[in-house]
Amino acid sequence: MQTSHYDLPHVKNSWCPGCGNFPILTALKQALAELDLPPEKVCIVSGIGQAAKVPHYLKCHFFNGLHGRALPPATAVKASNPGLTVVAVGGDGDMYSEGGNHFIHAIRRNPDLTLFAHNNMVYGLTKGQGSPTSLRGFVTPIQVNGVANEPFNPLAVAVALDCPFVARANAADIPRTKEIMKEAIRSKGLALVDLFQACVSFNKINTYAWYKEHTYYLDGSHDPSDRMAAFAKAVETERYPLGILYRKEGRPTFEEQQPAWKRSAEPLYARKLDPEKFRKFLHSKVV
Amino acid sequence: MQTSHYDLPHVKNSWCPGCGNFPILTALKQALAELDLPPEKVCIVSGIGQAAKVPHYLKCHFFNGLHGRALPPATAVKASNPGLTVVAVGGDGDMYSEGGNHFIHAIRRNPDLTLFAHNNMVYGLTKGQGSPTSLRGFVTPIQVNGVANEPFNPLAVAVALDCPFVARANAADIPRTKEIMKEAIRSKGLALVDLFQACVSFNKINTYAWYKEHTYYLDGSHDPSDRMAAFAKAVETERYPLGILYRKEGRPTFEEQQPAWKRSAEPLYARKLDPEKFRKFLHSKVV
Amino acid sequence: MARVKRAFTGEVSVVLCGAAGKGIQTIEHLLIRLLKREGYHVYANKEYESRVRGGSNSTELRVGAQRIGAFVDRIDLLVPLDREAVEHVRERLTARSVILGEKEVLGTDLPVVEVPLSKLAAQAGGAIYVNLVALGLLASLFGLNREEIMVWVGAFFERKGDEVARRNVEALVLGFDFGAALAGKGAVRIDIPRDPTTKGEMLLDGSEAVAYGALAGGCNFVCAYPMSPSTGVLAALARASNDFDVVVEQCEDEIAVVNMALGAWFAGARALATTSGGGFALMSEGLSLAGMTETPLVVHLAQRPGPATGLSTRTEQGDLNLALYAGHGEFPRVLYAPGTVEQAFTLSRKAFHIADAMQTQVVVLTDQYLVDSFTHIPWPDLGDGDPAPALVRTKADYKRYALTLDGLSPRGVPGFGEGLVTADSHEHDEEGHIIEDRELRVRMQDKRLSRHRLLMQRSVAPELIGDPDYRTLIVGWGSTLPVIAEALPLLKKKRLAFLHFSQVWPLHPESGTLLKKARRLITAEQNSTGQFAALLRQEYALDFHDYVLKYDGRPFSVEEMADRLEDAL
Amino acid sequence: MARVKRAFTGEVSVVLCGAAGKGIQTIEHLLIRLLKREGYHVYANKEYESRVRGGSNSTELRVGAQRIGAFVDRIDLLVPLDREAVEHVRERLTARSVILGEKEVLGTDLPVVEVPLSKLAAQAGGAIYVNLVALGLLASLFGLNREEIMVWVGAFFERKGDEVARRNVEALVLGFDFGAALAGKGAVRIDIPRDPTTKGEMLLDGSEAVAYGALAGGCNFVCAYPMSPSTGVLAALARASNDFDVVVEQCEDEIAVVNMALGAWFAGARALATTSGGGFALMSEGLSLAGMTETPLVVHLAQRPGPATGLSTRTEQGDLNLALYAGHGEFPRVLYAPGTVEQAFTLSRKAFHIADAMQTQVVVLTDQYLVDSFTHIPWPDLGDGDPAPALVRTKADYKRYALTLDGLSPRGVPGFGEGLVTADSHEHDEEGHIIEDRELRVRMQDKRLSRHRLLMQRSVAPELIGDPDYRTLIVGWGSTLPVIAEALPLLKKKRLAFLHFSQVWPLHPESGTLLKKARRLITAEQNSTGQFAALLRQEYALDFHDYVLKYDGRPFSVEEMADRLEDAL
Ligand SMILES: Cc1ncc(C[n+]2csc(CCOP(=O)(O)OP(=O)(O)O)c2C)c(N)n1
Ligand SMILES: Cc1ncc(C[n+]2csc(CCOP(=O)(O)OP(=O)(O)O)c2C)c(N)n1
Ligand code: SF4
Ligand code: SF4
Ligand SMILES: [Mg+2]
Ligand SMILES: [Mg+2]
Repeated sequence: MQTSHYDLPHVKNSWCPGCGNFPILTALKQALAELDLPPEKVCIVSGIGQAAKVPHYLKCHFFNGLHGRALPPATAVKASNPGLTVVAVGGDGDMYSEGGNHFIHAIRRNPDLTLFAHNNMVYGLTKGQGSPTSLRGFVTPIQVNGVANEPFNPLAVAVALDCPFVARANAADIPRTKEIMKEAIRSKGLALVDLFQACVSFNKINTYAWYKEHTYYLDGSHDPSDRMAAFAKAVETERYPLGILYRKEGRPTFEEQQPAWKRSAEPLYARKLDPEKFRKFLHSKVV
Repeated sequence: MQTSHYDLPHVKNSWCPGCGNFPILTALKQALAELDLPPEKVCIVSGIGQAAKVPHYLKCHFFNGLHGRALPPATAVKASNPGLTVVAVGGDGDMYSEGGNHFIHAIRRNPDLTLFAHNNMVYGLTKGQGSPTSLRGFVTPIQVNGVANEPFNPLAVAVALDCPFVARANAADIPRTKEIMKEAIRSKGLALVDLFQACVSFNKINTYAWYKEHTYYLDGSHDPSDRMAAFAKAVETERYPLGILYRKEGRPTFEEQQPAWKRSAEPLYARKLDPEKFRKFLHSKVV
Repeated sequence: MARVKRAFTGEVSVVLCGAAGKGIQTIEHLLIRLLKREGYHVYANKEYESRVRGGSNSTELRVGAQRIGAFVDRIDLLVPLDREAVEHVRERLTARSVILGEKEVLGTDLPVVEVPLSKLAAQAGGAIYVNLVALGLLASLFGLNREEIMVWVGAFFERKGDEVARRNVEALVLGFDFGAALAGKGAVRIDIPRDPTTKGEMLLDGSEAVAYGALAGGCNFVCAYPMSPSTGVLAALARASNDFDVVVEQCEDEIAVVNMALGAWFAGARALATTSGGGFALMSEGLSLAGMTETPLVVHLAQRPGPATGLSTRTEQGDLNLALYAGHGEFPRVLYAPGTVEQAFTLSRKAFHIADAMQTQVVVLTDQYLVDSFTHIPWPDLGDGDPAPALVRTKADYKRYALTLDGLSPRGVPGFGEGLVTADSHEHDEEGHIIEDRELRVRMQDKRLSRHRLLMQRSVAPELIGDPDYRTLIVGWGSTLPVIAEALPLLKKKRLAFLHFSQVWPLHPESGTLLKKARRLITAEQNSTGQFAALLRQEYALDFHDYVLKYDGRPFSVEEMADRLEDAL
Repeated sequence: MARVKRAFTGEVSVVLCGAAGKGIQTIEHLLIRLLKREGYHVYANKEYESRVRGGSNSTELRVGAQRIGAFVDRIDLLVPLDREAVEHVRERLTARSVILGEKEVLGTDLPVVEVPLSKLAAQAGGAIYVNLVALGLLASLFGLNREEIMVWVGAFFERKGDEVARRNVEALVLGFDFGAALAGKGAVRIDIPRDPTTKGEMLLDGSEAVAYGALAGGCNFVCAYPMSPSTGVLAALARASNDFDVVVEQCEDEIAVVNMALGAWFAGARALATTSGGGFALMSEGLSLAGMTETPLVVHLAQRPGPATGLSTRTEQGDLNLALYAGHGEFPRVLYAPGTVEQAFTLSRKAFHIADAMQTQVVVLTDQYLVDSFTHIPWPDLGDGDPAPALVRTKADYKRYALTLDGLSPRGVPGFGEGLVTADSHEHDEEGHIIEDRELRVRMQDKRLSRHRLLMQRSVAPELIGDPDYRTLIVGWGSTLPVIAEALPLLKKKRLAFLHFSQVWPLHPESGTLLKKARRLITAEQNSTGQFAALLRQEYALDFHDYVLKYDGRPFSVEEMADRLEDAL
């Protein structure tokens, strides 16, 4: 499939020129195209923020809901129609701050969806406040003495919760980001990809150059099925490892454990109550 | 100090006879007594649930707020008056489900308070639904086919977020639970103690006997300052380790990083705006 | 107090009282079934503390020859199971009340018709059988057939093993025979005509009625976070989920609940969220999202006394304003407030059809009193005539927010047709993409608001009970329907009527005329400020002459309602 | 269109327009200061898209001889900085408008007074200096002193380094000299009397006014989650936090915010939470907790158009109902709705005193229009006469919820005195322990509700503007005060007045009389349903004759207000 299949030429893009969201958009279109997933098969669910605007710039079904609340509707979309490829997209504030509770419980629930968190270590859309992943000391109009809280470590938490797919990408590297995305989408269960992304307007510390300098790719010596090794990688912060940190086979998904999907593969919209069965059921209340 | 200092004889206790909350209450009174913390120095902040009723049965200041919301007010109490010993108390549903977002962000923020989570692997007050720590397969009136979600692992998540004190206790063992509680209260920064607690009314699986059988105490061979070792212990589930899994020295607390506490130790209630300084400040707006 | 010889004809109120864990629920469960099979009309309601064991809880069973739906203070027969029980209900006892039990155990100064409950229980195998002894006692007083109930109760306990079943039946028989002897002596006589139609009716509590009404409306997805008194609905749907392929999830919090339910509707499921006041408050932002995205949604809101945790197992009608205005910005919504278990079924079913057809959110407002009301209802309308889901198969050029004449954009779902389906939380264009344009904003807001008129046209009219030529009108909504209806004839007042609203928003177009016709308006509500009266004042610029309000967490009884209305008249 | 020779006397409206990132804010920032120093009255307001770069944003500066607080559509002088700018504001241009700029760059068919902005900028060092050229141009048209402003602007840019400062001053001078030449030619002449009192006034935007008012009220704790347009208040307090020892925290979400603020008040701090509609909706449950625990609380709610994400950088008055009814159950609250930057200061200060004295929650309702209003205000009342915090030193037998005659239990805080201080979310006894008792429940609820009357007594009276002998009364609330006040004299109608409410709940006791005196009531609100009118209908059972509503996200202008009112009269 061509990446142009996903273009929406009539929609004006409102990201800043040079924003690190552009390479993510490109990589995502490439990943979908290479996986031969047409727009009609893909549903993006997002929250609010710069990252969360992705579905306005990529042709697909979408549910662009509330700040922080992408994962519950994404889970529901998948559980209502498992035939769709469901992708949840949001920023670091969206997914890890306002949406933090859904993040940890979605991992427990394990719906078969992919979560792309655009991690620019700042609040972009609201103009430069600290985010849960901002590094200590990052000065902003709110954190006037620098960020004082420990950065949230999404990968370590995901490994702690035995998330079946945990990865990090540097968005500026489109080809390798695309490959990680493809793996994530293919993987069964909840797949988390934390995407390092430059915000050229509000983050003058964690720039394209910074991300490049402070990351390295995991090589064959890392065994992603080893949870302890994955955790060790997840807590590295001098240079952040890129690639697939953790993979766990065999965790059942949310949908497949629901009786509704054990007996039929028909999307819920196509199902109807069996009136005879229901009448019989009500008759059992005539005691 | 005598433990009877904390008694509230005129308040009727509404826990079920035999409930695992009783030994926790006893251990907590003992811990406070041995630490010589009089009721006037202690503020318990709790949510809603059986566990969260603790401050109604232990004499102290208290803020018994909303289900899931103990940690934000607890943080605020400490930040408004660091002279108080602040303890946050709640059940597994309270702290890890409704309160999950506050749980992870409180660890990032690191106020100097102690968090006791009464983990009975069930919703007690609301009569027996699955909780985030319920084991797979646990059958309830809601989880009619058994709990399908992966249990939340509070200790692994706390280690992943570098929480300065992470422990587990088996509440039925009052003397050792009390010792862990004392360590937790003494420890600087956020101290998490997950307390295995029997619910005799709604959890017929994870009984007193079960907790005893499925736990063991960490011994001197475990080094709590070793984060990897702590993580390895935190993810053990065949038999659950008891004791202090992780300790991290040196993380600054939330309060001590606030300028308000750098210059003065006076509680906020005793402070006043300096009218002259404020006038001067406003004069700087006459530009 | 109480002479001991008492005869009850027409109707009797039986109250069982004791600590949580004493087995009162089992008596209620079995007795109500046995009485209904026998042709009695039965209505049961319980009140309980927010604790699992201990305390004092009670259940009232009203048994009569006609349909009953309301709670009375009056106790005709009291079966107290422990020492605290008599005190707990003491103010409801009258000179006509009969207490059945052991004077010594109860330690009361009131006259007691001696029934050696604990001795008989011991005889059957232990103290835990006391509830079956009580059941047998009552069964014989109601003239049930000894052999039939032995078989029936035996069958009920079968799954607990032969030994347990045997002992329970033995306790039942011991109680029964003692009761027969009492009746023989004429100590208590119950003489109520039977009505064979009860046998064919369904026995439901309010929670089940909401749940099964939802199923009838096509509900195939339920998500919730447990919260009294709303959890019963979730449990009822969970029990039915294997049979009807309902996706069930207990979420991490109520915010997840509302957003998950919206995602489900968006993808073509028909989802129900069930909660109580605190949880509903947490859903506020999500309701606003439903409004902006024009996603259907059904929420069951079971009210209990607030603010905050309040009295978590008690009843109130205190969340009307919350349900009316929750969420930021302005958008239409529908609020149903069923008055009976039967209406709980019907309106929950209807909620799904209206939500679907009108792409709107519908809240079904009940309360602890209604969800814990337990009675039999006639075979309901199953909505076989209801339209099929209003989903369109999308074409390639599909626009989710197309501006149409009637303000309803045809609703597609992802995967059904060739088109792309969108939902957007920002102000958006017809395709669902973000806009800043002022004119389009106004058109979109007008489109959303225009739904209000359509919803008014499809609203449920209020029900008028009493003199159609009224001068004084009592106004009520939701679960107080049966109690006001029963109190009405007790008021010795001419030209009096009662107007009951089972849809409280939007108000049916006739409401204003009906209200304005009255010279005197009195509202009767289970809250402390008269929220529904305020809504009517706002809509029709009218004044209320009196407010009959109750907010102690206990339901209005027929007697209290009659007294309070009498004062207000 | 536009002849080019134009003289402005009395008042002029200057509009700067261009993409985000073009430096319009710098011009606004500097020009408003320079003009105020000169003795001009200045009022600025901006409108912008929800994006960080690009798009079309504009700022209006109104400069006059008297206090100004309202937005006008009319553009007298337009300085468009890019090609899109003219189109963006085109409908606001009249035959009297003067466009200053480069016809070629702008590509417009409208007459333009040629100013080689980009050439001069290039001369100064590059395109980025275009804003300083524009500043210089305007400064000269307003007759400012060349040397003074050179020094002042130089000082302003000093911290950016000598080179930058030098180039900026150069650009300023180039613009200034070009402007002087233009003025010399008589192309544009501005002739507005000066008023030396402006010099001594404070220059604030609405956000700062709320923040500093809070400080004046003793605020020493602020927590929030960023959300436009409420974040400015958080930022202003964060900037002041080092000087005034304010505890500042950006929370994980708005639920944490409200609960943290309550914990802070409980422990004796004076906390402010600041948010917008969506965040406020999330706080609903917490507001109910504040009600039940009788914990003071101050929330700033900066409104923007909903539902859901809506238009996130625009303005609306759509959250009144939400603020009135958020939270389950029933409890008192106070809602202020400042009409001006000055009132934003005063009422935020007052909010803290009322919250503290009355143990209640107070919401300060602003909107994007007000928080982005930038003007100078007279030296405010700093509340030196305000009472000290109403905290008591507790005794050993202290009871937090003691039942008292006036319904206010003396408030203690942990650690101040010997007593134990409690807060409980359940219904509770005087000590704050859980109860189930019905009578105590009613006493406690009555105690909480009784506060409403006290709050009414201390409410701010509405302000009447216009003919005190009115027959027609225009009603407004919040930020529309200046625009309605300015439109009023433009209406050629006798016996007309305007009643402005800066406290919208509880309503001041005189409100009913003032409203009922009118023969004709017209509401003017920035929302789509007339929420405030509905509240007045409900309270006073009265009818409104017309609704002037606007909900396109843009503020009412004086002209539009006058036109729409004219139609309604
Ligand atoms: C309930 C709620 N709170 C706050 C906001 C305001 N808000 C919008 S986006 C955002 C954060 C943006 O940061 P991030 O999620 O990291 O996304 P980015 O813009 O950096 O991609 C916030 C706080 C909101 N829309 N809703
Ligand atoms: C917002 C909200 N949702 C739901 C509830 C109902 N509720 C009260 S306690 C509780 C859970 C109890 O379980 P847990 O926290 O594990 O405490 P336990 O009773 O087991 O000690 C729930 C769901 C509530 N009070 N508030
Ligand atoms: S503000 Fe930052 S994240 Fe947002 S579009 Fe601009 S560069 Fe990208
Ligand atoms: S229900 Fe369980 S947790 Fe609650 S009091 Fe009873 S035994 Fe304890
Ligand atoms: Mg971000
Ligand atoms: Mg629990």
